[in-house]
Amino acid sequence: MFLQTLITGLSIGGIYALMAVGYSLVFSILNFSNFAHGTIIMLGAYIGYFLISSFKLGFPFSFIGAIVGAALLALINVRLAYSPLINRKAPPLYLMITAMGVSIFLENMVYVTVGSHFYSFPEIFKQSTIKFFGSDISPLDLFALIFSFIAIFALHLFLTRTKMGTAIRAASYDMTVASLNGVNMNKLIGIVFILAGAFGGLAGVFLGVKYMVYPTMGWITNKAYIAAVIGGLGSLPGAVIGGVILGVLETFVSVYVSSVIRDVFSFSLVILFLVILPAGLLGKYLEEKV
Amino acid sequence: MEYIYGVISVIGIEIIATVGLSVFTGFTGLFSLGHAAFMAIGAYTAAILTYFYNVPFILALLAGMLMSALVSFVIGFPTLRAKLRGDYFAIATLGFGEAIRVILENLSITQGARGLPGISHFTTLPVVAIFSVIVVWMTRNFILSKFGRNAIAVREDAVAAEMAGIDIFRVRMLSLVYSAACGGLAGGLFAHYLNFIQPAMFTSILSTQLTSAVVAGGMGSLTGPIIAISFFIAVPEVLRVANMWRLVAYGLILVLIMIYRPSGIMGYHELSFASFKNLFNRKAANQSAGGRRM
Amino acid sequence: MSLLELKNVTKCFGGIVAVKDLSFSLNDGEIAGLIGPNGAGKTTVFNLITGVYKVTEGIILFEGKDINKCDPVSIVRGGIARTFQNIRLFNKLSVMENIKTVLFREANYNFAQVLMKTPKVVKMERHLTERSMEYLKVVGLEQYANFRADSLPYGLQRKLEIARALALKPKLLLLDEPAAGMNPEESLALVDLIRYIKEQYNLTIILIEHHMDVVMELCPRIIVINFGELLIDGSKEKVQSDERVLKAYLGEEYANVAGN
Amino acid sequence: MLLEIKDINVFYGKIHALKNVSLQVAKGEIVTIVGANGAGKSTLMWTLAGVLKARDGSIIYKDRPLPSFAHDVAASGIILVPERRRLYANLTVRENLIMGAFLRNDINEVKKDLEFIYGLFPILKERSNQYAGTLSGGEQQMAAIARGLMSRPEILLLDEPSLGLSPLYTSEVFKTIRQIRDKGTTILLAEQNAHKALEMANRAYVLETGRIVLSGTGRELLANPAVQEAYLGVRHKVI
Amino acid sequence: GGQKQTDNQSEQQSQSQTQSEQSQSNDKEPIKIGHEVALTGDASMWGQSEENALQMEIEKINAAGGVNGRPLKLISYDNRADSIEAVNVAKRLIEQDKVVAIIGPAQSGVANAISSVTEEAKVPFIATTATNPLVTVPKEGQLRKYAFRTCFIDPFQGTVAAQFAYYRLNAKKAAILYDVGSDYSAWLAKYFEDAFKEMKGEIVGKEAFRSGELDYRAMLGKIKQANPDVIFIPTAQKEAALAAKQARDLGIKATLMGGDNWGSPDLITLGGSAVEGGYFVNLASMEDPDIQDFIKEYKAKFNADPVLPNPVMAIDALYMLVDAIKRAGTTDGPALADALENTSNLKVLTGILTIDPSTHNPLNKPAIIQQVKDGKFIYVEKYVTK
Ligand SMILES: Nc1ncnc2c1ncn2[C@@H]1O[C@H](COP(=O)(O)OP(=O)(O)OP(=O)(O)O)[C@@H](O)[C@H]1O
Ligand SMILES: Nc1ncnc2c1ncn2[C@@H]1O[C@H](COP(=O)(O)OP(=O)(O)OP(=O)(O)O)[C@@H](O)[C@H]1O
Ligand SMILES: [Mg+2]
Ligand SMILES: [Mg+2]
Repeated sequence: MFLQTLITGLSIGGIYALMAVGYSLVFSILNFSNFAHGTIIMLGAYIGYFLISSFKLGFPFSFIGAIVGAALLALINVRLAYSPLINRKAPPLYLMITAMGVSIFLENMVYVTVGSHFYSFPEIFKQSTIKFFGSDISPLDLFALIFSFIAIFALHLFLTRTKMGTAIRAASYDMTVASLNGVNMNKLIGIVFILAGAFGGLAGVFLGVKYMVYPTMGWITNKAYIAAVIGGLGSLPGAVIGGVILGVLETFVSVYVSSVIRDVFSFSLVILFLVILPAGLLGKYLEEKV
Repeated sequence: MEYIYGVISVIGIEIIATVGLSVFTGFTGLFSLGHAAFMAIGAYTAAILTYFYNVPFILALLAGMLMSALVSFVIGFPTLRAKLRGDYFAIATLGFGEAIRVILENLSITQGARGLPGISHFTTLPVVAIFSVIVVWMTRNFILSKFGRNAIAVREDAVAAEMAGIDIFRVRMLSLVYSAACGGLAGGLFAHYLNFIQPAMFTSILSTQLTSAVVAGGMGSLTGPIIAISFFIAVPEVLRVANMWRLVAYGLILVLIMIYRPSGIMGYHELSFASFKNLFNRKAANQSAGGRRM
Repeated sequence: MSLLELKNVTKCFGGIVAVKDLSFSLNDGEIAGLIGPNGAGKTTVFNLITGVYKVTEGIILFEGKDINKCDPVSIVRGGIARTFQNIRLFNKLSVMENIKTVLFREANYNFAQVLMKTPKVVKMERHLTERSMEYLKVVGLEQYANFRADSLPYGLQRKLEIARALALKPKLLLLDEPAAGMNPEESLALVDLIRYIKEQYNLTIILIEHHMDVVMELCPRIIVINFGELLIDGSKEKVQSDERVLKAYLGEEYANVAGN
Repeated sequence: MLLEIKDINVFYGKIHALKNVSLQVAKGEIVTIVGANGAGKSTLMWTLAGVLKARDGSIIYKDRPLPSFAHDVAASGIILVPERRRLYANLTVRENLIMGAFLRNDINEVKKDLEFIYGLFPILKERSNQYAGTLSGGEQQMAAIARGLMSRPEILLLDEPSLGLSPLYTSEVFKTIRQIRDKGTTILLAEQNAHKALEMANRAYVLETGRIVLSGTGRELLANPAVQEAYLGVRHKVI
Repeated sequence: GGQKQTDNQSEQQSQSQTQSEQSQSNDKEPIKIGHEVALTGDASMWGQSEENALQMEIEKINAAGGVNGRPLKLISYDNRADSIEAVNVAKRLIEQDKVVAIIGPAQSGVANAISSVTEEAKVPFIATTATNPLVTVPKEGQLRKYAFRTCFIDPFQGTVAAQFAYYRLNAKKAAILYDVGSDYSAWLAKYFEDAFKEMKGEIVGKEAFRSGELDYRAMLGKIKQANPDVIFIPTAQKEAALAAKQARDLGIKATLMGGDNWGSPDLITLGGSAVEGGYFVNLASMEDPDIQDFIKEYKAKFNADPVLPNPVMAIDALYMLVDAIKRAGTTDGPALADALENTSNLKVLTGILTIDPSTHNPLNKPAIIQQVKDGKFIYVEKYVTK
């Protein structure tokens, strides 16, 4: 029972982590919570679904298609909706509200154009389970978990080991000065959004396969946002740890306390957590020197 | 006509909530994603009192305000004490809002997720009008007093404010309590306008709408958020025939406001007689122009 | 009796010892310069006195009272005000409102009265406006009263910061590089201002400054610190001719100038 | 002329900050701008760095108009060390310096320059893994200058480089400025420490409320009584 | 998209009205009937089908001369199956459009919500698939005068499901997974539990999740531990499909059962092989001989199958309303409600309708048991409780 709960928690947490990465990436450069990320995830899932079911592209290609498509959408999103604000040096809060507008807009666009039907990916792995010390784990979960962690790790290396990574962190503090150092902000922001979008697409497909595809599926990304905060906004390893912690915590609460008050419980814990660790687990709380 | 009165009533009610929130978000600079919870608490408290206990409407409304104000300590005390930074505070309020909703879904007095139907219709247009005028007026008084200036000082530079002897925690707490009370009042009015409430009405979507109105209206303006929330409610109603498209339009409008009015509809200004005069007064306009120094 | 007394104060940040076993005391009505090389710990001393940082070791007495345990707010209210090395104004408030804000303790109306906008509130507000204007006049900013604070040029922002500190009615005023960014001419005008407010408001002042002409003009007594430690504490003549100060802080060039 | 500015006007909203400003910078020169608070020195600097835009007039750099994006300006060799430091407070000192070299790909040379900087400001070496935001004011100023040097500019725009520096370091910094000029870097300097700045200037301008009111060689301006009175604090000394 | 379609629909409708304007009865003021329907959102599939069916039926009635010599006019607004939206819609229908009665809504929670408005305005509504008893009887001994419905109620449905599980499937241990955020789900779960216990069956697990949640593995893990014979999942099809998939992922082999909300093709497309073999209780079935004509007609007109059961329930409601208007001879609310209350032995689409005056619920509505087999719903039996 304990092991099964842990496995379930891990696989839920893995998905949270994957979604949280997108939030953290954007936060790491623009210091705002990109609430449109959930919508990009949703659109990624739709792209993947239509590629596999209407265009019969097969899973690997649909998978890549969803990632590319979501990355492009994220790029369009930033170019059309955020760039004007960024160029005007609007405070992050404004970007956050714009992001909410974008997400309301896109989500309802989907309602109007595609409709509110739920779609489900064709079964890639037939319903079957892998036994693991007497507990069951589905092959899909295993695949998603491993794949996500590899992808996140690669991204982490990119951000910490390259000049680009430093530039992203620098720009998050002061874009004007970053451009004085020769950083092309538009390009940099574009790259960040493409990466975030790609991860969104990845998360979207996994979510779609695991659950289903429908216009409001982006809402569960609230949980991912919470995960990102627990881990420390702007920190990738933090996002992963936050996702896993939240997933496992929630599962344990459901099993050992009550599934109905699970959210109250998790949310209270999150608040408690933040009160104790105000910057999340790995976030840097930069006390301004006076 | 009655229908239009209805829409106006809703606008009036939401103005109360928005103006309250603008004290907290616009003037004190903290971001809340859980303000719907305060509306919910006010709504349930007032509705339960009139529905089960036949408490007079006005008393029930006051009780709703009081309850919201009290509950705001639960979230405010630990988080504001810990001086959580913007986004982290927002996430705490998001969690708080959800938690309140789950609790309402699981209490028996609230009749769970089903909600409370059959609440009396006490909230008429004149009632709304009177309350919203009073609240706007009081909020304006608040903002223009030392309490308001302290709030803005904390928003602008918390460290400097502290070094000026301003107790940051108290200032933030006062704003939170005030905005929670406004939310509670709005909730109570809403319950007695719609005659029906259920937890699902008070989701983070509603919180988002309130916050969007404050930001889109202009952080640091009262009239701006009032215009914005009226717009947000009226536009979908006008577009109701166009159905799903109205939400598309709402999202688009929100984005366009943010793009074309980067500091909100009113920015840091107020729409008032004085500001009309300012239009003709070059100097005054110059003084407030310009952003951050490089 | 001394107004302020630091006894064996040490402050560490992780491995860095920013202030080390520092002791000095200041009498009522004194004006002292606090100088030292960059990174010597001067600003840190201010941060310790105002409660921004807590001392690692040692005690700080203000009017004989230990203020180590106090939070910044009560320290300010107790009578210590400061300006910042990096200007920190309430940017989106007007110049006038910047002052009005910190005068809040003079407005003895309560919240209920505010909501009802009683005549008392109106009267108090008018009073505050007048009071703020007085402070603005002291620093010569009255014609900028309605400008947004962040649209003022750097030098005027400094003056506004001083006015705001004054409005806190301190006994002890801590000025962190008030002349930074001013040319010699402006610095000297600032000297006049500081002298004036000191007399007018009966202040005790500690001044951190790298502009030696300002320090020499204003401070009969100078405290020099280096690597967080007290190097010398004495009259300006003594300090000016001290070998160690010349070597660590002023440089040979200054030695020549001083020699001349 | 390496850089030629003709009749530019710069505005902040309705505030007219630079009025018909013209000036010239030749290769290998130190050009100094002096002016009171709010005269518009920083505005000029930000404009030359491509962050602020002149409403009219022209800026010709190497016979071409100045690129319109700040990052392109940086790439073309003009680097600004902004007033009041503007370090990346969330990066370490070392990372700040690396950011200075963002456009460079000659890794070995960058390493050499880093050592050179550490030699110049030993305290930065000590603090290399500390967050820049926690440095003392003067340390920050050093780091800001160092970051500018790391990009090996053709023209270095220095906006009040001595701000917050101890007298000792102030002379150090001025010495360094002369050194790098001697190595061929052109320097445009805005300084409150007018005496020193004019002393070493090949060419100098006086800016008053957005207008150039005087120009000449550094020596000429130093000798000018009006300049002495307004910017060198001579009046007080006499009394 | 869906909305376009309905817009065209009403355009066609108004065109056909203009055409017949000159002719006979239709020059009179039309009788306005409100329609509370989810045209978008999760329930839009049924909503749109319901809207189509009603428009089709009303055209027929109008072509035949209308009611009491007046044409009918259907005014539909989208309520997205959302309570607050539905209250707005009800207000708008009543206050602005002045409808005489409302058909719909389809969801119990929504019906409960609008009842405050309709009771006060004295305008009756006839819910279609709102099976919760509280819709018409909010408290013991209290009756909402203006609330009616054409479907059976949940205690009945829950009992059907429990008895079928116990007697036909031989289940002795049952577990329940339901949605606390949904009235429908919570009450159906309770009725099932009561009925199952009454037969000395054992409820070995009762777990809940909150509306909008997608992952039930934690609760299912707990259920798995208790090793039930059947798992009753009285939720909407989306959640049911997900729960089924996740149950199979966890290696749960128990038979799955559900209520009438399962009756959507989505259950199969979403649930895939996981829902195979599951049973559920339904209000109507495509195999029902009584409605074959309707299905044919609908198919001819809209080139698609109706999405049951909402269209047939709504048509039943329309017949019930028309009959009441005729009998009352007026469209005045209280009189209309009296007439509706006394509906008896009325021939409607799904059979013969009699309303119980003390509860406003139909009497003797049979339930249909269906099963998922080879990716299709098959008709198992028409079940009447023991
Ligand atoms: N962001 C801004 N918004 C509005 N006005 C500004 C802004 N920045 C500067 N100004 C105004 O432009 C004028 C020139 O300012 P600038 O900062 O260029 O002066 P400066 O010569 O660098 O002064 P200092 O010696 O104080 O640094 C001043 O009047 C200032 O008030
Ligand atoms: N929050 C902090 N964390 C780590 N180190 C710090 C912190 N604050 C100050 N320091 C270090 O302590 C030392 C003293 O800093 P301080 O700001 O007091 O210097 P200062 O004397 O004011 O110098 P300056 O004249 O350059 O402003 C510096 O070396 C600085 O890097
Ligand atoms: Mg300092
Ligand atoms: Mg300047």
